[in-house]
Amino acid sequence: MLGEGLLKGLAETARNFAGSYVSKERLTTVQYPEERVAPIEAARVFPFLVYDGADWEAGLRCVACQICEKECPPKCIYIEKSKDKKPDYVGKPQIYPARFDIDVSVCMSCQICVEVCPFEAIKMDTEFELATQDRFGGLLHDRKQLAKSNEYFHAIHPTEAAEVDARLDEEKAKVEAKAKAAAEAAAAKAAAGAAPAAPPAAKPAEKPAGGGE
Amino acid sequence: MNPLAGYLLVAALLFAIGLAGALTRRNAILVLIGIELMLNAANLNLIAFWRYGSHPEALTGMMFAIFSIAVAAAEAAVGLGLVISIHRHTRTTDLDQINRMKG
Amino acid sequence: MSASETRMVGSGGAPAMQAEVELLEVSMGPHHPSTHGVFRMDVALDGEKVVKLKPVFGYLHRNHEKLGEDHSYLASMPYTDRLDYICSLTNNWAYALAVEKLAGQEVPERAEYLRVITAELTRAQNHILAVGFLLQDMGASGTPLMYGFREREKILDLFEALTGSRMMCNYMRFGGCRVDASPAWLDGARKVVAGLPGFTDELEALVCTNEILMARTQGVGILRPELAVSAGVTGPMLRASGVNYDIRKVDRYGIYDRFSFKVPLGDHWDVYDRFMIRLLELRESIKILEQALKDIPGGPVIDPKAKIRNFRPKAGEAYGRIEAPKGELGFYLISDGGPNPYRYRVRPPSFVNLTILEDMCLGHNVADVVLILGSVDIVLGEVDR
Amino acid sequence: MLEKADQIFVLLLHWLVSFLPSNWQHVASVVLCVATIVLLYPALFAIAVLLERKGLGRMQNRYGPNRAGPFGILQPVADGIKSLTKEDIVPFRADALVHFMAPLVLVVAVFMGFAVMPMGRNMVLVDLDASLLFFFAMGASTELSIFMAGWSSRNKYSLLGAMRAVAQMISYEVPLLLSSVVIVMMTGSLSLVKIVEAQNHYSWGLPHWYVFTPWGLAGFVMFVIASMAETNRSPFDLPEGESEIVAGYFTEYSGFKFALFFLGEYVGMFGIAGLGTTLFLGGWSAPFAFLGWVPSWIWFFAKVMAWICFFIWVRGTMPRLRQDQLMNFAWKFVLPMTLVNLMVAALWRFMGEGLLRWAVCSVIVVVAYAAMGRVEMRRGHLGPRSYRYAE
Amino acid sequence: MSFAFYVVAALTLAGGLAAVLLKNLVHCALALTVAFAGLALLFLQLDAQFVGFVQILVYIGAVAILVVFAILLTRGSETPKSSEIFSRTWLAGLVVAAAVFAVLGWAVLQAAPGLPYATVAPMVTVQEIGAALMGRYVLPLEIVALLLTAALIGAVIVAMHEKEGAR
Repeated sequence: MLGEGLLKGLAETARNFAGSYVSKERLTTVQYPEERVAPIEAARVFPFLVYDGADWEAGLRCVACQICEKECPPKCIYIEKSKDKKPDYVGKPQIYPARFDIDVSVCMSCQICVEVCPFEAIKMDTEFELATQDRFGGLLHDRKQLAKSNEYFHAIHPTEAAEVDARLDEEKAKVEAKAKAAAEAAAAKAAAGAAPAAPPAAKPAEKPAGGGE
Repeated sequence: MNPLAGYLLVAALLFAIGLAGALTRRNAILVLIGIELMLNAANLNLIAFWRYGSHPEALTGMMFAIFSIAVAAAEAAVGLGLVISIHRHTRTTDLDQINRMKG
Repeated sequence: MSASETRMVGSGGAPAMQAEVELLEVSMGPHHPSTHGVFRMDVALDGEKVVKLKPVFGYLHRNHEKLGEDHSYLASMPYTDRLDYICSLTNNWAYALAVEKLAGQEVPERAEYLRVITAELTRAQNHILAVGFLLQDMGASGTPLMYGFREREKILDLFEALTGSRMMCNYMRFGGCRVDASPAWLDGARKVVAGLPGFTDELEALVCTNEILMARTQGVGILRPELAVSAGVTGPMLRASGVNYDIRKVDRYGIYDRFSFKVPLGDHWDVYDRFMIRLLELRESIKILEQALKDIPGGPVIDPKAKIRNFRPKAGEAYGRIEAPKGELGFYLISDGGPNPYRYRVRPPSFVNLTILEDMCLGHNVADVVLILGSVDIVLGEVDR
Repeated sequence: MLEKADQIFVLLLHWLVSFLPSNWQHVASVVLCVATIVLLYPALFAIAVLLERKGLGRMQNRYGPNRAGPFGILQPVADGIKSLTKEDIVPFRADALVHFMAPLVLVVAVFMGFAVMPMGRNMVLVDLDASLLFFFAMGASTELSIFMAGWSSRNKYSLLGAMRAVAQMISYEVPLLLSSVVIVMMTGSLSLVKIVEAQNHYSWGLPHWYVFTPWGLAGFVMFVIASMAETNRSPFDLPEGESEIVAGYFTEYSGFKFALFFLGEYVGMFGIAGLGTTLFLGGWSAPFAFLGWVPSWIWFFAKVMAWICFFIWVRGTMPRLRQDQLMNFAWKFVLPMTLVNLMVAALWRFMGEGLLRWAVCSVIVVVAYAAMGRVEMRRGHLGPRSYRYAE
Repeated sequence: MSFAFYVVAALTLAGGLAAVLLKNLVHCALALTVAFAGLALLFLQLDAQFVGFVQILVYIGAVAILVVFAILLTRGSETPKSSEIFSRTWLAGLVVAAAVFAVLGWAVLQAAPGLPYATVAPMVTVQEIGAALMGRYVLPLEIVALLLTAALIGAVIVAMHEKEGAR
């Protein structure tokens, strides 16, 4: 009979209306500023620069190799290399970024920079409340704003951070072992001391930088 | 002034306005508007005579007015239908241009 | 008297009558509420009947193909998310498939399963949304759309847990997928998939036997199979016109030959068929998902030989296509051996499906135009690229 | 005491005007009544808008407005302030006078209808002999204001919307009138007060509302359908179908004038709901004899609000019809159905008491409805379909 | 004569005048509704409630809308050139109308002293009107019903879209 389908539809909306008072399933809205959804580990919003230790400037893992700048699809990363060098986490002297800016308004949160970074220096943040009143300067984050500690990285992406740390430790151990071997070799040779340790360590850093194009 | 005379005068004036509109305007729809005004003036007369007449309980004037309204509604429907139909044929509602019997 | 003169010459024939009728030219869009984005239709109306309809698009043109030729193969991947922004995962897959063909890469089995799972979840949420928006265009105050959103949120939550983003997933890589799905994620996916049939029943109870829906959609916007085939229409649109063509069955790309599913076909070729075909395909997708989530093997998710940096496929050309929720989505790539494609071309289903809009709309009401457009299920990001 | 509660507004009025000299009392009481109506219905309008937004929200699994005040109850206030402070835009080519007059005419016309509405025992502004006719006459004049709005805006969408609205309202006025005629046939009066009184008695504790008879039920269903169309409510809301013609006849209205249109539409809804309540649901009479002590005006407003809630429920569920289908539905289904109903009512009148007339009248109504519904579906070749699958 | 009468009469006449004088046809139609509304008020003043409401229902609710639709369907809502408003024989028409008014007015004023003065307002209920329509006036009622049906069918046929090949 005419109207049957309409009545069925009315019953369905009535069920949902009543259901919204009793079942969470039928009222899934989260009242945002007061309530928040549980943080999602895989979430990616905006990149940040990881640093080790307490001093952000000294601990930055970034060596300004500019791979991410080249690979970034919307080209939102601006890097200037430093003139001098500073020691990195294994103690080798490295170039560091004198300037490292990311434009929030251009970034599309694609995570390509994270994937291409050979130094585990750039990671994705889960912080999403990036709105500001200043649409130019406020949306251009410099390296101070971007730098976040490894502990923070552990807090937001525990699984990934653990993997990264394991990999770095492994590398560090390898480098140390190599340095030790070199030192032993040098000691055995009883010639010039720590000088040969630097070139082999610097090499892997430069190779991807050249090949990333 | 006598109230009945007042109503009658208003009706006469309205009738004259309607007549003038029907006779002087070019647009067929406006001619119909004029005719409607004339019919309404007649209705006003009927009701006024019913109200001030000697046998209001007989309802004659009111009945006339009711029938007149019904007829006027029918007239408007048919008249406007004709105007639309003519417009579809000749693309105009200007009566000075609709001067042929052939469609 | 010139008007009546023309009439005599035309002697009541159809063309003369047409020419004589004063048409009301209405520009629907680009900010019209029902055009699903920035899209414009120049509609000529006789009363409320459509006598001419000219689709105008390009308001969202973002130079996608040229950007693809300018960026490395990897850097184009997040851009494909933005083609059909409702279904980024299928876009990823089509692009990954083309590049894998070009580079001759193998995909591990687990990655193939994950691709099927994510693609079918994408299809499910796209069809939910398409049906919801169609009803929204019909003026259903958003109720079916909101139910659709409720269910789609669950799927999007899955996407976010897996890929890190709800809509711009950027998940697939050449030779596999970016990250592995945890057992917890797979359990969550099983739970969501188990809830989908219930939702489909609810939606069907809400609208499918609704007399108003039937009156509005049945017999409206008929797309004849011959026209559909000759215009290159694909996807649910084509199947609603009764043509049995599903690239999952035709190409058997990926591992689709392992799953048993059927292809629903329409016999009346109208908007109602397009609407129902989507709902039936949703049910078939659920079947595929159940099978895939049951059989998913272990193993790596990306070919260990796959390169992230410095990826240069050998010179040559390749066309990779998949059955995206909206139809055949293909990427055509020419490589000259460099880090960027020499030529990068997208075959977007929405764009091709939109070309027959006028043929479907002529003779119908303005209100039907909105419906027919809704039944095509376009996403302007894909149409304009 | 309960008697007092029932008549509280009447007594209040008498008490208030008793302070004035006797030759002013009549005028003062009229002014007070009009002022009450003019203030009461906008307040109800605010409540209804909130109810609609919250109710629709709940039907769609969301909260609805909940930011302004506790549970969002101050939302209408916020909306009101917003619309009052917005710039009033008149399109450059618009016909300024007509554009200005349209919302005023609408609001005046819809408020006039309440003059004859019995909102409780002894609570009617003027008890006209032909009050039903008066109500319909006022309802008819709202069409003109809608046309004025659409035409004067000089916007194609507005004009399309206005043409749609006027055609729709004219078409549904006929079934609306005809479905009320059965009531007039049974009561023998066009006076709404008399119609309510005719329904205000009980047998076995149940009321004699007209909706509880076969012809009354059929008339009620047709009245509900026609009233939805008459007030441009979903599923007949195509004059303002936003997915097709933006906002219909009030596309070019903003600020206060838009608010007036909105107000007019809702007050029109209250009017038609009040009329339907009066005609079919016993007006201010209680649904059960033992509830007779509850003040009559509470029943009236409760029934009107229930009616509004039903409208909201329907709006949350149904898609919208198309123009030609709407017209076909009016002329080929609702109108014949009301005509059949007229005959059924006549039959009822002349068959005399007994179960036989119940059976005969019910059968005629149901058979006519089913047959016409079938014809309606057949004509459009409508119906559920089955689909074939390819392996 | 009451003050209200003068106001309403002025309103009615102004509406009527505007309806025949204005340039824009839609304005004419709207002015016509003002005249109709004024007439309805005059009917109410004459204690003819029923006729007054019928006047509003039929004229404002139906005839005015019909006129407006006809104007829109004939694309008459654009303002015409001033030279095209009045017919070529407008002077003759005006003279005839003036003459008619003169005769009518003269007749009324002549008869005025003899006209019946304010009597007690007749109390006519709708029920009585209905009884009269169904009793004494049943034949005219049936004829009007036939006429309306004929007019309905006629108007539909006249205004119906000609189907292709129908002629």
